[in-house]
Amino acid sequence: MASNRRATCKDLQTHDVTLVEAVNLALRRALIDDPDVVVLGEDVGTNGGVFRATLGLREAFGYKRVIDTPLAEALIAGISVGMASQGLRPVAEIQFMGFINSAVEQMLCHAGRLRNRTRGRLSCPMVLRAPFGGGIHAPEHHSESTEAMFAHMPGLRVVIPSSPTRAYGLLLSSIRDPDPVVFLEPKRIYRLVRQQIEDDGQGLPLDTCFTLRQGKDLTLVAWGAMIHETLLAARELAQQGVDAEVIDVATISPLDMATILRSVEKTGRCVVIQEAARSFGVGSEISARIGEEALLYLRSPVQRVTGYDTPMPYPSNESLYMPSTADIVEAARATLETA
Amino acid sequence: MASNRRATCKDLQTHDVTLVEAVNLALRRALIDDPDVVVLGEDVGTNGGVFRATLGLREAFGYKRVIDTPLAEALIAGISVGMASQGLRPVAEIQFMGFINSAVEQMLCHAGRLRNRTRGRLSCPMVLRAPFGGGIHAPEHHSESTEAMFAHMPGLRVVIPSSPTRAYGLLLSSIRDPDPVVFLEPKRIYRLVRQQIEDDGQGLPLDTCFTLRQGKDLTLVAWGAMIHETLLAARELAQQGVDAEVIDVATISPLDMATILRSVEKTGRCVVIQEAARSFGVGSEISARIGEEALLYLRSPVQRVTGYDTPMPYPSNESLYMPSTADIVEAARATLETA
Amino acid sequence: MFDSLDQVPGKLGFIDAQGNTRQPLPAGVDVAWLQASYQHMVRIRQLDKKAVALQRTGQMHTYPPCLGQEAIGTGIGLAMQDDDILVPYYRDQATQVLRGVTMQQVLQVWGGDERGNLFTGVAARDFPNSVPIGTQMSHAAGIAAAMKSRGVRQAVVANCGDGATSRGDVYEALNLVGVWQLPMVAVVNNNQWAISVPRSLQTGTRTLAEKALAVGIEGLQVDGNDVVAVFHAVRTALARARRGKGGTLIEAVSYRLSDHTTADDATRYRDAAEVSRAWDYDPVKRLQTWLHASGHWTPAQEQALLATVKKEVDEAVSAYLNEPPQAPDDFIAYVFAEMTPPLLAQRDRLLIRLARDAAAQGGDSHGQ
Amino acid sequence: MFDSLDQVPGKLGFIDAQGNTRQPLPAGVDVAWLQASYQHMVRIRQLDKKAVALQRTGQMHTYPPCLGQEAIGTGIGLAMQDDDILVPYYRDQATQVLRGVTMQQVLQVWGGDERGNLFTGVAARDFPNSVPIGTQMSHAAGIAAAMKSRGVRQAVVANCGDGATSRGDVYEALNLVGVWQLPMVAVVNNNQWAISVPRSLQTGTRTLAEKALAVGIEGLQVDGNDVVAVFHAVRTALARARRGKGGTLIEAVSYRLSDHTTADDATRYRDAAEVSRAWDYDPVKRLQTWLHASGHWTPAQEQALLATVKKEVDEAVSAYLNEPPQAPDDFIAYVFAEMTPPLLAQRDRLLIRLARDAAAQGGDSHGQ
Ligand SMILES: Cc1ncc(C[n+]2csc(CCOP(=O)(O)OP(=O)(O)O)c2C)c(N)n1
Ligand SMILES: Cc1ncc(C[n+]2csc(CCOP(=O)(O)OP(=O)(O)O)c2C)c(N)n1
Ligand SMILES: [Mg+2]
Ligand SMILES: [Mg+2]
Repeated sequence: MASNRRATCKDLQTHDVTLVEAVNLALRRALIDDPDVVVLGEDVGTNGGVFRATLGLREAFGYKRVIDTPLAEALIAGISVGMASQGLRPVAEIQFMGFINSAVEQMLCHAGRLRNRTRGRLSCPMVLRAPFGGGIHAPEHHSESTEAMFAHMPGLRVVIPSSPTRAYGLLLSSIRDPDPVVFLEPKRIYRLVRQQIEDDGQGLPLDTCFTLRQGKDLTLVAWGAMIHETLLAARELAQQGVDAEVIDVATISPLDMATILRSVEKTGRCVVIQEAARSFGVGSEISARIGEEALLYLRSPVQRVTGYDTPMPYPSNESLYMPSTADIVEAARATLETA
Repeated sequence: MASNRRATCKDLQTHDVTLVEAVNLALRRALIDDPDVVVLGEDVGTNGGVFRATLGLREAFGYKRVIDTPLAEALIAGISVGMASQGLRPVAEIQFMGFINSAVEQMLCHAGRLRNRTRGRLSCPMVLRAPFGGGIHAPEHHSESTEAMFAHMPGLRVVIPSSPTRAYGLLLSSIRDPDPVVFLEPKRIYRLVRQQIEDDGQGLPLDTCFTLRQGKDLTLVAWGAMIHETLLAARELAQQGVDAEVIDVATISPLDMATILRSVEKTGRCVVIQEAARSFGVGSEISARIGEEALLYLRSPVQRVTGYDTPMPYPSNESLYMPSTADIVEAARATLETA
Repeated sequence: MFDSLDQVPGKLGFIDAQGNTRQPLPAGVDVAWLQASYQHMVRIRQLDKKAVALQRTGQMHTYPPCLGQEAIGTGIGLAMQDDDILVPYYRDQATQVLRGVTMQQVLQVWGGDERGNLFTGVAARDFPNSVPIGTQMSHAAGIAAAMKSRGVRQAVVANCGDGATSRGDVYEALNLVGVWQLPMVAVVNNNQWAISVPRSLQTGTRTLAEKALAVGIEGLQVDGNDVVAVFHAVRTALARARRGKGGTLIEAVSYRLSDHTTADDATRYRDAAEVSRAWDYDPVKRLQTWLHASGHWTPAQEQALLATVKKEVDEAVSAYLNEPPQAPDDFIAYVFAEMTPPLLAQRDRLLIRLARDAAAQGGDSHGQ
Repeated sequence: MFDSLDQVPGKLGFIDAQGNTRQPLPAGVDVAWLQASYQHMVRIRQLDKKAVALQRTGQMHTYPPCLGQEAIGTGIGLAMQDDDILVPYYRDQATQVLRGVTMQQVLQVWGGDERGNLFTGVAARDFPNSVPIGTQMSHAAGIAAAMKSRGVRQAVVANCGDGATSRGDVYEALNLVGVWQLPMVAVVNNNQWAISVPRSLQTGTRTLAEKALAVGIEGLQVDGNDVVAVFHAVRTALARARRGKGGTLIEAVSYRLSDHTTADDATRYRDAAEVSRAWDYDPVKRLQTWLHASGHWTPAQEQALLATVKKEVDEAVSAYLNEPPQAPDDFIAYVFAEMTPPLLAQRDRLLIRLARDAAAQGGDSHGQ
């Protein structure tokens, strides 16, 4: 049982973990290291979360630190603001991103503003975690990608890991960050791969993209689960003799454009990949910024590979909606063919 | 008293009205023309709305059609969905856009999805009106511009008038539209100018931008209250010998890019002006789309003149936040100097 | 109304867990009625079982069984008039089928096909079930407001679970029912659990029915495993609502005998002993016992019923499995009444993608 | 608790509108206490009046007066201990000033300057007032949860208006107080109006206090114009909360004697007669009458008080008016603990703009 891992964590053991297990490991590490950390949400206790992200935490850390809340997302966000203002470090789980919407008011009006409103007197070091994205044949409202909504809210960080290692490091940094973080977990790749993680409590920076693959011919920019298809596309392009650079944005907001611009200045071509609805998404910001700041380097229009301006279909048609590796390859080839 | 106007409306009298009065006129026209239209919200009855947009409607149309709701925005949106599903045409007012956030869940999860979810069996012809934007020295949360959040939601139209005439025509079309519309009213210019409006019940199309000024040197794209500064900037540029085209986006979503692209293909230069926080806003979508679809026409990077990635400051500093005419002129000149 | 505790009496019940009659059956409830109820509950239980089996065999996606709650849905469905409107939650299979939603449609929804919501006939204006917990209650209030404003003698039934009562929007909607005196009956399916969270961790009140006191409407608690009690309470409340006397909150006390959904494993968080005790209160069994004991149900009838029901469900399953797929662009076509220019462009893009992928399938695939 | 109507008795009151003592004053309430309360209420009324005057003369932005509600704020402020935490709404000037928020800060907030929220001392961890109605109640619940989890003997007071009770988040927060037995006292300032919407259109319940029944906490209604009643109820509830016995909902019945805010014109929607009747219940007047009648307040004392108060408020006003402006980039500097690269770039941009506009001001302005 996972609850026995506590001792082993202390010994800096290396763990062979999936992304969701890395989340669990980071939560465990944070709970050990900082007595002010509390984990809360629907079903996070005995059940260990519907995806088991909080598995074993209740047994290891007790009822006071791993808290099942009533079924009320606005409340979960609101009490987190209250707790955080008094020095606790709440890490709240929203069961699926499709149910985050009643928490929008608290995040926009309070979490992101408490420090500014009080000119630094009070602050809001909370994390709102939610699994997001489609592709697992879940029911309606269980497959949303509305990261753009939160990215547009001043005072919030929006962080999205795309591998076990980054999940561990980014979540630890998010919990330690003095300001609120919306931490979105790509559930489609929750169990896709395993990585070796040394549980050393080392965080990863929240102000930088990660370049996952160097390349000179074009830049592929993605985040979350789409990193998977993007890397597959890069591999396929390599077979076709095209050398793609792959950038994992990771921290969506505030956005590290420097890394992206450096890459595009080198390659002159860029495809941005997002699962979310096409219009007014995060990809538009990235594309706009490239157009504004690297226009003269662009040898071809930035392409976006995205979902559709529709609700995510019920599962029997969700694959029609999801951007595929083939779509990315096709867009990449299109950018290569122009100019 | 406004309640006496009912008869005169029928005579197609011409009214000399401000933007907020045009809203009132359109509501009145819709209430007269269609017995299924109901107006609801906080203080819309006896008080006529805090901005008087619903002035006199209670007296003219009675308690059943002009309804004061309890203080609950999620409820206002939710009952509108229910009413609309049964063939009523609710036109709901959110008192200020800063208080729209608890209605986000209903708009995203239900209003924008009911038709799609039921494959057309049920639909949601509702309008959610809200005054938005800053510059009137209102308290915190009374000056927000979060149109991007709604523009990203599939199944919703987002419509923003910038003059009395367009307020009248666009609101009528929004009310008659078979699908949900978020109708945002730029309160800073609620009473800025008067226009002659013939109360002929004529709607304006919801699928097109409006070109307010023809020009050949550069394209200025804006919406809502910023149209005011944008037109001033165009005039100032004209004095400097620069001929700016001014486009009022009006319907933010779905976006009519054709008009914008045609203009940019002509001018080769573009400045997009938005009051909202800079990153992940509507302007980013427009800039991205220009970069994607008109790259070869661009003689200079698209510039965005925007608010800051901060909460709107309390009123004593709000002017620091607001984009000014000078900012637009400066950005326009910058686009002219490049390339 | 607040003065009287009568609104929240001890649980209303007519037929107890042992199949005994606790009090005279209400008007309209006779042997034929009880037989019909029983038959419907058996039918729904069979559908439910089959749905779980379909999921287990990869022929359906996540499914939320209504095992143990059949009496609630059946009682509601039998109490409603055709022109009332149902705003269901996701365990209202029993009510929906009584309202004319086909079993095939029930399966289709959980099989991930929006066409399952294309209800016809009596259900033509009923809502599909709502996934975001609690959000449906204000739709129901809006529908009730529309009825009131049109002066028609109709009412709405809106359902939710015990966990849902923690959501503010449920309170907001019920509060509106109270202040506007809307013709709405809210039925809280108290099955004791919200996934892994027990009822006792949702609220500090003794009952959920007493939440009616906070919104100025009638509230009562019924034995949710007694179809007669549910029927009687809902019918009475609906009649009251239609007469313009306002809304009612009915707490139907029951138990979720299944996992939360097929994606859940309830053994992680609740005692087998608790579940097996709950089976003693099985709503189907008690009605069967009553019918048997009173000589109105024979083993032959039971066998015939099982055969009919099996056939009905099997037919629904085969219709479900053989339904031709939706047009690929259906997910784009219904977003607006008419496809907008951006959506038209996106549909074209979709069709090109599909052609590309089909071609690639023919040759050497590089799709996902 | 649901069994007993004692939780929602007739309004608790000690000193009635005529200044008569209705029942023996509670422990701790003596002449000195009453004099101090009276003085504070007079002080706040003067501040309030001045704030409205500042707004009328263009020296302040929209302001929400607390005219008529001074007894609520004063009673709460006197009942709280230093280490309790206040989560106010926007008419809690009286409580805030008792907690050490300066009058200047009160003016600063409504003058549109965030520095007004830089509370120090006892108020250092109090929340600023919350503009989005109702949202503060869950902050308060979170603070109370933090206290409970740390095992400290502290409690939270959270306030809202009658209109706010229609918001779902208020219900959600109070429900949590009930189920987690949190040390929180919620005071509903029932001033009968939510802008133009009367209390009767917010909810169908007879009292707002009875909403406590829906969340399993204590609820009582007090005469909100009787500072003794408010004090006693809040003190008792806080003591109970600190002892781990859970939360309380107190409905303080009062009346909004002013317009909703300086941006409102209440004559549009309510009768002058109603307002003038409400003045008969003026909380300040009744205490003055009591003190006079009992020989504990002389005209000389009154004059001296008015002079002191005037001086105090005038000093606050002049401090407010003479406060140097914030640094222009303050609105960027405090968004995050450290300015992020995008914000640093935006600050640079701001400073360049300002320099440009200053230059243009010098020459021929083309600013806005
Ligand atoms: C707003 C929202 N939050 C979370 C969920 C995930 N979820 C689905 S069912 C459920 C529990 C619901 O419990 P209850 O209301 O008691 O109904 P039951 O499933 O027990 O019938 C949860 C938390 C959801 N669907 N919607
Ligand atoms: C969520 C939200 N909706 C609307 C408003 C606008 N508004 C400000 S005060 C008010 C009325 C509040 O009434 P009540 O709760 O009774 O408090 P009071 O002002 O009477 O003290 C409204 C509707 C707001 N501030 N927040
Ligand atoms: Mg339940
Ligand atoms: Mg009030």
